[in-house]
Amino acid sequence: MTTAAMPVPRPYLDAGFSLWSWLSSVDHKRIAILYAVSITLFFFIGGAAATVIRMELITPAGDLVSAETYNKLFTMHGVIMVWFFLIPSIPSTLGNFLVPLMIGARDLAFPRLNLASWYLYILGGLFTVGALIAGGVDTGWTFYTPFSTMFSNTHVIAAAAGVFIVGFSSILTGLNFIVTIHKMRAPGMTWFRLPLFIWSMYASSIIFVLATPVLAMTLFLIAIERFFGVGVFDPALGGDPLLFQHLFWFYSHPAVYVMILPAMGVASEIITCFARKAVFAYRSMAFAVLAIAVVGFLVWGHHMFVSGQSIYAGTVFSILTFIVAIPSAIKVFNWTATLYKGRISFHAPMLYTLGFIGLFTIGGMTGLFLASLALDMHLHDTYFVVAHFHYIMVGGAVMAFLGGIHFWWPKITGRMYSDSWARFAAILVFFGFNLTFFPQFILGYLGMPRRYHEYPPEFQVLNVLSSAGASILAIGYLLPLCYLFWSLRYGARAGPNPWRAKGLEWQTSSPPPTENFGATPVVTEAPYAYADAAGG
Amino acid sequence: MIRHPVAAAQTYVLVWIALLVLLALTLGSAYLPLGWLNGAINLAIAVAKALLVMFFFMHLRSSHYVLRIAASAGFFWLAILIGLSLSDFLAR
Amino acid sequence: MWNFPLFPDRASTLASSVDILFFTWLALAGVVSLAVAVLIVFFSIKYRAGSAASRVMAPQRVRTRRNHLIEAAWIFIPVAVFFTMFAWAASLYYEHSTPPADAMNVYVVGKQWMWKIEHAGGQREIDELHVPAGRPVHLVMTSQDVIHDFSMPVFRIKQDVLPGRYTTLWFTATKTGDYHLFCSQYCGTDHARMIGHVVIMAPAAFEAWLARGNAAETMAARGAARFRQYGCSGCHGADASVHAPHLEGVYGRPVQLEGGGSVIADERYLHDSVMLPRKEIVAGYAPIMPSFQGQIAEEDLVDIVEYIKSLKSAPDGTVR
Amino acid sequence: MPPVADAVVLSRQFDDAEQQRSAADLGIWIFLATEILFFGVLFAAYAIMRIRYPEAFAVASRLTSVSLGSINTGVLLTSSLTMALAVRATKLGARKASIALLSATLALGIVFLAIKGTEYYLDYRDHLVPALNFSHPGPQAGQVEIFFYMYFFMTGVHSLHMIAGICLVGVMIAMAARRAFSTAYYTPVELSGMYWHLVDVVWIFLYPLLYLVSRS
Repeated sequence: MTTAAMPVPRPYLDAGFSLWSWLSSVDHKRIAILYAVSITLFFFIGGAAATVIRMELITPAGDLVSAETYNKLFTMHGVIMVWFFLIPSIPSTLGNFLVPLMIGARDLAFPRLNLASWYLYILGGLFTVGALIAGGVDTGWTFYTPFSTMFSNTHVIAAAAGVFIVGFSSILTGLNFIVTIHKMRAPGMTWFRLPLFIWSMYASSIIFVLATPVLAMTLFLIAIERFFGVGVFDPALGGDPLLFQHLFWFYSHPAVYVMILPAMGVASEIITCFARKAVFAYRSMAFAVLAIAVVGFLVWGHHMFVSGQSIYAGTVFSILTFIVAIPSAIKVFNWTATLYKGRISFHAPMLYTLGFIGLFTIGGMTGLFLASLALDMHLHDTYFVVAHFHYIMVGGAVMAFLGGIHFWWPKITGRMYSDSWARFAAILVFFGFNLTFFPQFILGYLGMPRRYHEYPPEFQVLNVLSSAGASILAIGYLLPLCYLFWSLRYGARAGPNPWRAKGLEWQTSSPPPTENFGATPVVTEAPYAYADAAGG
Repeated sequence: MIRHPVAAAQTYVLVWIALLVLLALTLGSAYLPLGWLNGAINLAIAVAKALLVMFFFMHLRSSHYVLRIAASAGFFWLAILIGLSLSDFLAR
Repeated sequence: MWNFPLFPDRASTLASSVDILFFTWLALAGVVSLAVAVLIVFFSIKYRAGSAASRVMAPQRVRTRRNHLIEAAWIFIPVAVFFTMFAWAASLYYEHSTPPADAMNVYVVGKQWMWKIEHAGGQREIDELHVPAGRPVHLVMTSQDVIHDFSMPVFRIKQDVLPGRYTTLWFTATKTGDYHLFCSQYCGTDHARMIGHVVIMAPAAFEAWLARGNAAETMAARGAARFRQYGCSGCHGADASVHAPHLEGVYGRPVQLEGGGSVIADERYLHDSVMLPRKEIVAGYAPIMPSFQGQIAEEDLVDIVEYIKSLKSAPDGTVR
Repeated sequence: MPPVADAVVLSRQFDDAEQQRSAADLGIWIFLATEILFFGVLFAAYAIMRIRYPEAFAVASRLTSVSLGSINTGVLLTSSLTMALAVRATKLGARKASIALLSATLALGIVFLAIKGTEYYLDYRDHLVPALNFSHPGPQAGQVEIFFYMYFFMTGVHSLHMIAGICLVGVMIAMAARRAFSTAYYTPVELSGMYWHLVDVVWIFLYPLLYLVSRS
């Protein structure tokens, strides 16, 4: 498939050891590490907020923190998890690391822009953390008007500025990926030889560049309206709060697909590797991610069925939402079919991925409950919605992110971690997750609204179950931190291809040299040419 | 080396003249009492001017189709934003 | 502690329809999820590395006819199911968007952080909604400040309550009792305390409740006073010299608009005509009415709307 | 074409100059697509508000200075011409012509901003600046204020883009003066030109929407 490995060149990790050698590096692999460290930090800040929220909800009375604090906690949990962890998670770490490696390029098309993206991310993070330290924000991550413009007394503008800035980080990353995938593919790497992970990065990048500017300008409008007291979102000024919701969800619904599409890409890579068999129906998998990215732009109004939106618009958005579910369903069926007649082994990445499929299926199916107009009248803004999107974002995106980290960890660091600990963590996360969020479906159907600091006492048992699950989940998330760090020093040397996987990234040394490949690889075959399974 | 042929200077000047003519047309037509047609004419002329700028000054005329797709994507998605939002505001 | 609910009470005609829809989805989702889970487990065991199961004829990248059929099946079967479910849910939703003509009106004004409710007879309550069983109730709702949401899980309905606009809900209660009322749209510090009760009473008990209520005067009577207080009567009154539309009997009738078209003069129209008088101008009248946005409290405006509704048309049945 | 004697600055990630240049072309178009959606939010908000308050928008639009707005449109269209010619001159290696044309573009850009500033001053004098000194007689004041809010927001964001464009052109002049470009390497000028033209395209739509709503 490619030229034979050269004498092992110097790994990218050894290209410099000073802090500055990292902060000034334009190597996509080092920037990926910068992102990995920063998003992990933000994940644990957001997780800390979630911990306090779940502790508060153990009792029906609002006795642990005040209502103001609680509102600020769920706002910071949402803002940080959405913009500073989930959206950048897979694209900025695994994507940054793997896109050039998988297509056989030396780097992204615009390496300095890539570094600038990271600095923008950090700058946005500083604004947001600054808003947190200065006293917090209590609007919810959705910044609904006129509450955010006229009624909240918290640091809305600073938080909005942070999100505005981090938006440009996303835009530049997406731009970089699109150009790289178009222009930097190795000879022979045709569009239909691209790994599905690359397809998912491409689809996510489309969303990054076309949706994020809308959010940026909308937040700008919020800031101006709040600061000057004139605007188009406040009915008291003659504006319309639903206009804000349209603009916000035009971005924020596709943003959900930015979280799940990369996860689908990761799952496809891992399943095919550990089933030792090509992905079932490769082309329809590739078209499915593109279809999700495009149709995903047409469904935002399903967040507004009970908002006072016209019922006709609601109908249109409802049917479009059913349509966007079809490519997702196809992907689930195709993953399952990929297992058929494979030679399946169950290393930690595979366990995470199988968990991902299950949880994503539940998350996706419950999304259809919510897309049904009459049912959404009951379920909207209840814990059913909270459970649904956590199944997608945490059960889906975070499971796949962890699976991907475990899968490519030997490539990124050159070391193997303890597979038994990792499998234990995967199982722990799966059970902890379900215990946390499944009771919330029931709470939602019972009618418990989201963002409630206190609640009627008959909901307590289910909330206690959920909080208990959250503590298991927390351990499940802390474990990988321990054994992965441990592996950096004590792990066995991985070698170039510990999983005997296909794909260009496995053909170079682990960790790869700064230039990725000794010589530009030439691709001559379709992806996932796993030969083991065929022929019995 | 240069893939894009360099257009003649006259082409640019002609396009510029066309743009100024369209500007005069849109300004003039705005003073005719045509009702809703005024707005439609204004928008049509604006689209024509934008196409002239993009096809000639920005070389879309001789660009690879991928660039044309990228250029139209922005407008297409803007149409989605405005169109589907109006499906609410006009039907309320 | 252990007799906690797993399923909500049901107290309206709509609630059972929504529950049937929910259980249908639950069955569909259960079948699909279970099928995926069973297949994954089955394949995982049968085709684990090192197992002796045959791998002959594995669909290995060869784009066979059989694969196409399988793919087509799992595209078109979900499509058919989805469209059916969409149509079912949408028709239920439409049914729910059109209140019956004989519904009794109750007005709801949300403000941080309480619900103010006013009955046509003038009875006011806070964070409680008393309704009779067996009679359609039409809620006309608006907010004094931010967006709230009037949520009654027992009826399986909710609706955002917007400032500057009326939104509506309707239901027919079927079972007496005391149920939750929530604000479902995050509205600030005490969002979680913007809760209350929906009290469903037998019709006779409800009449008794109305009778011993705190109503000094009906909403219409209160509205008549407001009508004068805000100066509306100066132009719209019977002996006004200004050329303004007369309001007797206007409610529920179509109004011809300037520039063509007509609109039914419902609560929304009356509200918007006060707040945004230039939005829909009655044909033949100059657009000279000032906006009362920010001048008039929503609580007062619902009284005025109810007063206008109470104005009967002239004896010849026409709108003057 | 003269033979390519000048060295192309080839970044390490690219195989050849052609790949580098086509990557830049695609990159700038994607960036411009994001700019279209960035402004697009304002166009969407404008459309919805105009449908909601047609009379107020007509009244308010008549309060803008149509003469200054039209002149400014002409200025900006002309600056696009000089920019396009500047890119052409750079591609042909005509350094002096390119510097002259870039300078003309820069000057026209500054003229545009000066005229825009004059308009802002006139608006201020006429008490048309929302949040600062807005006052309008009659019952439609609030809705007229919404128009002027959109007017200042849209032209303001556009002017910020003009300022960025002027800075870019200034850098291009300096680079050209340092002989940074050649017939083989002119990507920075080309990209600055693309940006300039897009800012022009945005104005082409702003002009009728803000100045010509109801002149008849």
